[in-house]
Amino acid sequence: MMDLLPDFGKNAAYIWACYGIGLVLIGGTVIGVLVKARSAKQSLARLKGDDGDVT
Amino acid sequence: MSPAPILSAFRQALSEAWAGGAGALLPLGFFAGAAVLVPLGIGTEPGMLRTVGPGILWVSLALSSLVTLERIFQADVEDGALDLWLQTSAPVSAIAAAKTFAHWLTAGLPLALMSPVLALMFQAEAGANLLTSAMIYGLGGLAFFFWGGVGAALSATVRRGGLLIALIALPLYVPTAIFGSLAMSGAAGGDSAPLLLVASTLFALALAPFAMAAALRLAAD
Amino acid sequence: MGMLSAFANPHRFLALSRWLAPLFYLLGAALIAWGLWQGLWIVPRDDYQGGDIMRVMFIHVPAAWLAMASYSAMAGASFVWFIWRHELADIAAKAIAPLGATWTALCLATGAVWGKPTWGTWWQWDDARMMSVLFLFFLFLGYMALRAAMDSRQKAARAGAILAMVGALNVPLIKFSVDLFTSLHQDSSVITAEGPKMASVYLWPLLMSGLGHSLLFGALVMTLMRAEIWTRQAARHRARLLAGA
Amino acid sequence: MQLRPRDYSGDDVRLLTASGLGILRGERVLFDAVSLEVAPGEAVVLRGANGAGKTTLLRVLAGLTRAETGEVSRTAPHHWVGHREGLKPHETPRAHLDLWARAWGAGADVDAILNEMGLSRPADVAARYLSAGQRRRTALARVLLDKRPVWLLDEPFTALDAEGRTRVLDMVAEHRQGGGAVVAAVHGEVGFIASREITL
Repeated sequence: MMDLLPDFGKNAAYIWACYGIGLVLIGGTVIGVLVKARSAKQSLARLKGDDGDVT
Repeated sequence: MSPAPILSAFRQALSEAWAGGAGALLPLGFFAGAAVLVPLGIGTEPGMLRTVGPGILWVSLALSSLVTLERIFQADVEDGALDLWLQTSAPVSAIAAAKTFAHWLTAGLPLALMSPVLALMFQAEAGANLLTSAMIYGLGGLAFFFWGGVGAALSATVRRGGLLIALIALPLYVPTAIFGSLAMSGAAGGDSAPLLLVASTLFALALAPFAMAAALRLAAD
Repeated sequence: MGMLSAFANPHRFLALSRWLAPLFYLLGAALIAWGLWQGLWIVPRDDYQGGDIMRVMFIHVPAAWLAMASYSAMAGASFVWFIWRHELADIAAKAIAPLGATWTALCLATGAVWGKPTWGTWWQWDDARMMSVLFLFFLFLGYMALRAAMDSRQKAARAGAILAMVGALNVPLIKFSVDLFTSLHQDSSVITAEGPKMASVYLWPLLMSGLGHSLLFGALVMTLMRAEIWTRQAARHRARLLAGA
Repeated sequence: MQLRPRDYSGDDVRLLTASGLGILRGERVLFDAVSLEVAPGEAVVLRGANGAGKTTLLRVLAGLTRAETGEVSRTAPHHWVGHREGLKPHETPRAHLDLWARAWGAGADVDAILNEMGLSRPADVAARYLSAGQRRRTALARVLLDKRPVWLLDEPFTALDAEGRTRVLDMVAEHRQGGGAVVAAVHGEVGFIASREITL
């Protein structure tokens, strides 16, 4: 499994750290945004009292 | 359009700034206090103080402008004077500029005039350069007050707006701080810095009043 | 034009973004993945750029590009709102701000990590790009804080638009002053990755990453805009219920 | 008191016209489709519970607040006395009236106005030491600095004693006789005979 990862020598930690930060920041944002949109849609649907017929 | 409302706004702001908050003493005290704290924090080695002195004074100047600006439009919102100023025959931008200029006169100019004293305390050589520096601080302070005025107008209706003003104004202070300190240090390649400082201050004087006017109309809405 | 008018109408926007946003998510993710695979596994290391560390550019440069582009987009939307008072433009500006701040933070963080092995320091005050992006980050923060402090959406829109436009007019001056500031110190920039002189072996993965990030960003903006439209519709509905209509 | 009768009098003259005004606060409709016309000599009283939008409507008429819908056309200059007086804490009534007389280019006799409003005694006391009623009187005194056909008054009687109320009533009556008009938001009993009441 580890063989699949390229060898970056002394800079490996820095490079993976960068992409790790990117994954956490972007992944977190995507999840946060989707959750927010979902809850907004649901609360509107609840308010309208029907089965979520909002485009 | 007559200039009478603009003059009146200037006069009122001047007397208000003077009456509320011990005149120029409060910002002066803040300016000096903030600057004097630094040697206590970083040590008193003369060579180092000479190097960091101008920068410390710039930071203190920026901070004291922010502190005095918090109330300049907020007070007008609270006591209802803003409603009256918005209904004169003069452009709101001119009124806002007059008020900001008055506050610079009472709180910004005294700081610039006192800067030679502080510069000497920071081991600067006595000489004509101190007067040049005072002029540069005065000019830079004017830009600080106008950009800070935009922040103050935008947060005029916000309770504890001071923090918001700082956050809004900080990035706008950058060019002035850079041109100002370059002009003062006389760094190689920084020959054009004094001119750039003048230009960026003029830019602030030209643009900020309109932003303040829009923000003040919003504050009254 | 058809596209523009579709974006100008909340209902048409909802209908359009309903399929456009998922498409952007998919395409964006695919392009980012391809760029990553190329950047990390395929392209050779560049010893003129500090060796393997230059592989960071496949995330750092797109982040820098989006930091600039998103502020411009936010200011543009603010301008459109200020002139035409179209609610959707305000919704767009509001949605762009937190996302722009995220990518700006990403640019700063990856720049710092890149800086450590290259300059030997996490933060290089002499690097004009890092400094400019830092101030851009502050502009985003101020914009969001100001909007949050206003007590109605109308006031938030007006205050935000004023600040975004003032900020946009200042960005060139800030950039110029920071460039001047740093040019007087030693030239320490390592990130010479952008520009046509770069070998095409790096250019393609970089371009695709940039496009992928932009598409993902666009998808997120659309989703946040949809959420905001629903939130406002709900508030309107609630107000109607309260009024007894 | 004659208010330039050539310009602002006659049956068909409107000093202030508003049509279809609507205001949103957030998503809440504060009021909708409010129209009114103000003719010389009229006194329009805005009524409504707290929070109904009286002050907001008055601010829209003054041009301070922007309405989401509708239009206001002001054919004559107006005086504004808001809920907040507009006095600075350090200002004395005399300084306040002097300042605004100068700002408006009005060559008024400030001493006489102070006297008329019963402010002779506290004329040189800073506003922060004045009572609420004295501050109110100072603000109302502004409308006497120069002659403007329309007075927009927000809660003019607040904090006034009986004598102060009478003074305001006299002022308003005289203003109306001279062809002026008043639009006032009033809570509680109306002191003057309104030619029209608008309930929000």
